[in-house]
Amino acid sequence: MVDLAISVGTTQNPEAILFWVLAPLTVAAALGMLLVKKAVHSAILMASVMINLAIFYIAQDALFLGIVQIVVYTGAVMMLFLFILMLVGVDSSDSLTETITGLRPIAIVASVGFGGLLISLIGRATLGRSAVGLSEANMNGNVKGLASLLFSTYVWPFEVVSALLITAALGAMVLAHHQRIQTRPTQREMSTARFRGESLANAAGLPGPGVYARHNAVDVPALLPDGTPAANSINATLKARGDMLTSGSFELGKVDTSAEEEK
Amino acid sequence: MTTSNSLVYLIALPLLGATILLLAGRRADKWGHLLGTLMSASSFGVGLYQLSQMLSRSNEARPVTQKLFEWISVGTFNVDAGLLLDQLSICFVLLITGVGTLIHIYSISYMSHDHDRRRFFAYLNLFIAAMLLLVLGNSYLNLYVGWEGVGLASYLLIGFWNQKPAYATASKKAFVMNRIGDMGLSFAIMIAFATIGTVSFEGIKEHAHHTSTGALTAIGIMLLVAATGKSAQFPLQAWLGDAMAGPTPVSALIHAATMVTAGVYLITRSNFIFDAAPTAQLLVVIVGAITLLFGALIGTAKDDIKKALAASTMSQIGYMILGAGLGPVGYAFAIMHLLTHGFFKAGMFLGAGSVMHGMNDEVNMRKYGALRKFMPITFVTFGLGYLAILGVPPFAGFYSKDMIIETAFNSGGTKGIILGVVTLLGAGITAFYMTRVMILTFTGKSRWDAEAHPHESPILMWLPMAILAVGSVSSGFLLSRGDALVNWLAPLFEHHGEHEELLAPIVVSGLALAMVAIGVAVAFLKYSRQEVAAVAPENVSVFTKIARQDLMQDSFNEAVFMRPGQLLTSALVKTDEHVIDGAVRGVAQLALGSGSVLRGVQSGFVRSYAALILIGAALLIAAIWVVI
Amino acid sequence: MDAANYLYLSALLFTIGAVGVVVRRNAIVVFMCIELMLNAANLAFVTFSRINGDLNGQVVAFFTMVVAACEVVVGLAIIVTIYRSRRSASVDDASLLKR
Amino acid sequence: MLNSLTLLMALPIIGSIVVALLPKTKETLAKQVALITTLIVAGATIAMAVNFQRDNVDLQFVEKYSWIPTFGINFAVGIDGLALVLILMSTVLAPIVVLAGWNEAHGGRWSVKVFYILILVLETMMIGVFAATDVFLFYVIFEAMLIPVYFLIGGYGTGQRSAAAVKFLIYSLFGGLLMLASIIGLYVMSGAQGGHTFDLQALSQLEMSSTTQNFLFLGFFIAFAIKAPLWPLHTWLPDAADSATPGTSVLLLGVLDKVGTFGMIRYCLTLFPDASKTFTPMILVLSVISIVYGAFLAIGQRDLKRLIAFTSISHFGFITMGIFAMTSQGQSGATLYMFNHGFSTAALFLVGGWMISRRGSSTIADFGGLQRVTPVMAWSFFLAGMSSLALPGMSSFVSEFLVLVGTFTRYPVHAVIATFGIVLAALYILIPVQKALHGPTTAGNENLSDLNLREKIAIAPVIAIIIALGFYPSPLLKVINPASAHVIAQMGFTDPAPTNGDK
Repeated sequence: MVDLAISVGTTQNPEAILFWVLAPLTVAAALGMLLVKKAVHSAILMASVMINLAIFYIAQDALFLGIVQIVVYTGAVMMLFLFILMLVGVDSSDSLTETITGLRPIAIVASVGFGGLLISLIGRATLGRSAVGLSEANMNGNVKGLASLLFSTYVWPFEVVSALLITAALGAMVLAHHQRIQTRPTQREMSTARFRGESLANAAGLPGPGVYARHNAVDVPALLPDGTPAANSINATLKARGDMLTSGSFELGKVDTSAEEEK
Repeated sequence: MTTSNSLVYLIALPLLGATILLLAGRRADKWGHLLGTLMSASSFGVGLYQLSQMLSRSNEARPVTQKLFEWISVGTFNVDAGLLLDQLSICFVLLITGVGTLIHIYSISYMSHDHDRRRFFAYLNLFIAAMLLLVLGNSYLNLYVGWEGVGLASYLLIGFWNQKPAYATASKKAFVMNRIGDMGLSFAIMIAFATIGTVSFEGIKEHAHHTSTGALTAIGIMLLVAATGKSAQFPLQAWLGDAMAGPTPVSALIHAATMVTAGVYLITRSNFIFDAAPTAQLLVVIVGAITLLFGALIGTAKDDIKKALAASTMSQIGYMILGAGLGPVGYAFAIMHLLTHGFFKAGMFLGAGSVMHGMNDEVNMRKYGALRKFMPITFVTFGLGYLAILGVPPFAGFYSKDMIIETAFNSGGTKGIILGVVTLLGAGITAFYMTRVMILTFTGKSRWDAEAHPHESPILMWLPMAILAVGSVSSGFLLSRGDALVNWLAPLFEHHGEHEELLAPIVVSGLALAMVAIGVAVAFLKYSRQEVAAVAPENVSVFTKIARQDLMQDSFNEAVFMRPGQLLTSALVKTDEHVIDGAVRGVAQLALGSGSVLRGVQSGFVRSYAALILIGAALLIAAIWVVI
Repeated sequence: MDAANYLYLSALLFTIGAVGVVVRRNAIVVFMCIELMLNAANLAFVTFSRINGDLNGQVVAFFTMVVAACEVVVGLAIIVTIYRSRRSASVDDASLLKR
Repeated sequence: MLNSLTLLMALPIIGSIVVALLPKTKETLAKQVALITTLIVAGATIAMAVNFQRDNVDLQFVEKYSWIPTFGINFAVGIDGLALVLILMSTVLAPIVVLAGWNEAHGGRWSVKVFYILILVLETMMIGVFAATDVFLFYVIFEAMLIPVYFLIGGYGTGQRSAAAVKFLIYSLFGGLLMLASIIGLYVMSGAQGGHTFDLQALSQLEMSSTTQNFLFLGFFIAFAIKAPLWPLHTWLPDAADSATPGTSVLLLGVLDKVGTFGMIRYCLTLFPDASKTFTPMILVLSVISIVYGAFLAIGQRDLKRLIAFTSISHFGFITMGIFAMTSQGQSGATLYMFNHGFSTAALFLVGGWMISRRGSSTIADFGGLQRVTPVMAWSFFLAGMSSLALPGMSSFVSEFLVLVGTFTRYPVHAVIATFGIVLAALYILIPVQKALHGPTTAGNENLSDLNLREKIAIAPVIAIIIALGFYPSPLLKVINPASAHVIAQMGFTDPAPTNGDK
């Protein structure tokens, strides 16, 4: 599989085909990442951009980097992103409406200017230069070539970067660690709070969410005897995220099929 | 030229007196007036000594100089603190110190009730010193020091009772108007230095005959401006009337006998310039002629005895200036009139002071009347001065004024006739208003306020008046006997060819006397035959109203100089505050404003910072794009 | 094929990433856009390596990857912390730089 | 006494260290130390003046120590007649200011001791700025002088003191930075012509194109015109003088502002003779405007301190006019004017300050009839005013007249317009004199106390100097003349000969 990719990528014409097929896809995925509403979708598109890039690396005789790209980026980093996305959930920041006046046009004008100038600059800088190619450098294999550089010329940066990596890992742990400010309430205290509190409304425990025969979900509030939705039957986190459906849409005879499609 | 070491004492003695009196303060209250009088008298003594020395020498050797020290010396501008006493200055020295001493004596009594008599004597001594410096300085710059010195003394003395705001204003007005004249003197000195290269009398006289007429005319005109300021001549005459705010002895000494005649001295002293600059000389004559009528007309309407006398002074100095403007023939007569005027006008002022002294400082002549019986000595001395100013033979004015009228007639051509007529007319008006003063004050019925108790003044006051009256009677005769003064001064002036005589002296005298007679007669008819109102009547002719307001001179100054000046000042103050400083503050506001605008960029939103970074990166790329 | 095409692609991706950083409000998406920019840079490095015929460019790209990984780890931890206290992952809510 | 400028500069610093070491509570002792120090410095300066060779146009008492060798910067000092006169003025004024403003430091933001430390440090700089012969040293002191003055105004002044101090500082810094640019320009030019240097003598030999010269000249000139201050760069002065204590105002207007006019002669004329000639017409017009404008503004002021400040603007116009008239009379007159103005402004500010502190108001209209209540104070103010309006017999007359005569021989029109300033001077002095001293004694002024012995001792020498120099200015002129003749000769000018000497 890898060998095939190499053989396809390194030949002259096949590389062009590869490039002209994958490059538009990559750009499209990158643009999509900007334009889609949901962060999860962005993450998926991002992963695809990364895979494409890995292929480009391999096509350009950077086998090791290509593999690392897939393993580290697509495998580890993107999974981390997805994990955090799941943890944080969806919120208003997913909306694409701009809240800072005038920022979007400024961004577009500036980016068009920036991109245009950069591309034209690259054009001027590289015009008429042909690539040397890495066949000579990769004589002993790409990994060996990289290793000999890494552990000779770049050994000091390598050590520093490794220290950085460890520091980052520690830092992430410190940041993510949640320290309690108060001691965890004991069962007794919770019980006291429930029965000696100002009202006895919740003495019997909070109501469960509205789990209906037609729809089995924890994000739909239960209905109180008078037919109004019980807001406190929903998990606080879901409420905070705004991931709540109205129970009214499940009334008999008014089956909302959109809920089905949502799933 | 003879040198002397004693000239400086003339000035030093009164200056020392002034310094001691001012520094000693209240401690000198008891003896201050005596010291002041002594200093003035000793200066007079030195003057007499100098005169005797001078008489003992031949004509050419008479001028005496003394170099005190090198005053200002920069490059070619060299002025020594040097004194020059010649035939001209000795006249002034004796007049100043002589009349000055008499007035010191008079003031001892006149000011005896004043809390600040010592200060008054200090100022008087200061004035004497400055005035002596004026007439003794051997260069225009030395003269200038004295010139402004007398201005300062005059300012201090007019404002002696400056707790009254009007008096303080009068003193300020006098100083400022004098400064305008002084500016003319500085211009004259500057032009003289730039064109001739020296500012001493001697140096300029030496070079005058080969200096261009244009330059000399310019110098002459500027000297005339100076003279108009100091001598209250048209158009800088307005301050003199107000200057009567000062104590009466001051009016007698400074504003009648000495300081105001400094302009005549200046023109006479600068004879070498004016002789060579006919245009300037003509202007001098014109100014003199205008002022002599101007002053006389004001004099006819004044009810304030001192202001009437002040107007008369203005008019008489007009005669002198006119005389001095007539060139070599006129200088001596101008000086002669100056000296005789010094006697009779000082005498009359002292008389007026004596009247005021007896009348609770009342100055309105309409509230006098019939004082002859109560103040016989004052009446006699004043009357002698009156006869002198009228030019009745053989009193002093007859000799001096008639000479000027005669010279005016004989100055040739239409100019001579015009000037002659003007001077004759002036003589007639003078007769009218002086007779008016006499009648209102001394004759007729009494119109006093109830609390007035007229009485004759003490001997210390009437003695100087009497001495001056003697001068009023005899000085003209003595000075003109055998052309004494003319011959005495002759060496100083260029010799002149004889003019054709338009009118014989006897004819001129006849005409003048006729004019005087008419003036006196009209005054008699108007004031002696009918009752004089104690309050000035309001239903008078427009002419009288204008004359009462000093011929609108103050309104004119106010409208033409003061108001626009005030407007300009306040406009400039606003300009400075809002335009110039506004521009400065504008720059500060600009910095603050641009700061607060740029602060908006720091919104705190990460994404706007990111946008800025993007823009920055784009600009950077653009810069690279442009460079490579 | 001209290796410069990769550079153009890299520039394009970089620009898209930059726009994303500016216009998206979700901190995680912003982060992903930063990653995109880093990756675009990596592509350029790799391409340079090919053009120059030595492996230095690849080494730099390798280091970039490591640093990017560190950045992601710390960055995501920060996002989690912020989310925990503010219940939002919008970068606009965290305008503490000003107030 | 050793004739060393460095030692002279060190003396006040030593004094300030002594003051600094005193405990904060011993206020009187601090004042005494400051007074004694300034008196010693004044004495030392007079001794130097006696040893000064009057006819020698070269710099005297020259000292030179290497300071920053990398850039060829030396601590180089030396004085000619011009600098000597100004140093003399500064050091004589310093003890007078200390004595006159004995209680000025109370009520300030910091302690009394700090006030005197600032004054003494300022005195060192005042000597240094006139004595420096290294352009860089001059610049450093020129700018450093702002610091003590800033604190003196901002810390011990009245009213809007902080705002005034900031305005003063920024205005001066702006000019100073323009000058710094020019100095760097000179340094670079010197590098191209035989070695980098900041030495004034060496720099004056530089060959420059006229454009370069004009730009460098402007950098210096604007800095000096702000300091001097010349219309229209004057607006900081009234504010600063209004807020500063009288003593500070004396040092500010009397000494610091002289650095501007001194700099015009020493740096503008010496370093850029051609550019000076190019700009002379413009500068003369500005000077004449300053004279008349300052006078009008003074007439229009209601506040005594601001009035005095505006009279100074008018006087500085005269000084600048004299400098650029390029005649020996103008030049000597201007230098003498600098000296005399120091004393006449000192007299005005000190007496004015006493009046204000007694009355508790600086509005002229609040005074009235002081002559009856406080005769000595009134007389002092009157004499100071007479000196300001250049009454003959006062020292300022000699200098003002020399400036006018010197200007007239070359630029008659300017001189004529400037002469109108003397009439305006009469107004701007006599109006406050009339309002404050004359007239009936108004409410609030009845119980003012006259000058006490300390104040009399402080003002007496000032008035004595004013009058003495009015009658006998020769000693100073003899020191000034060679220096100004040297400047005129360097510029390639000769006094205009009498024009109409021949018919």
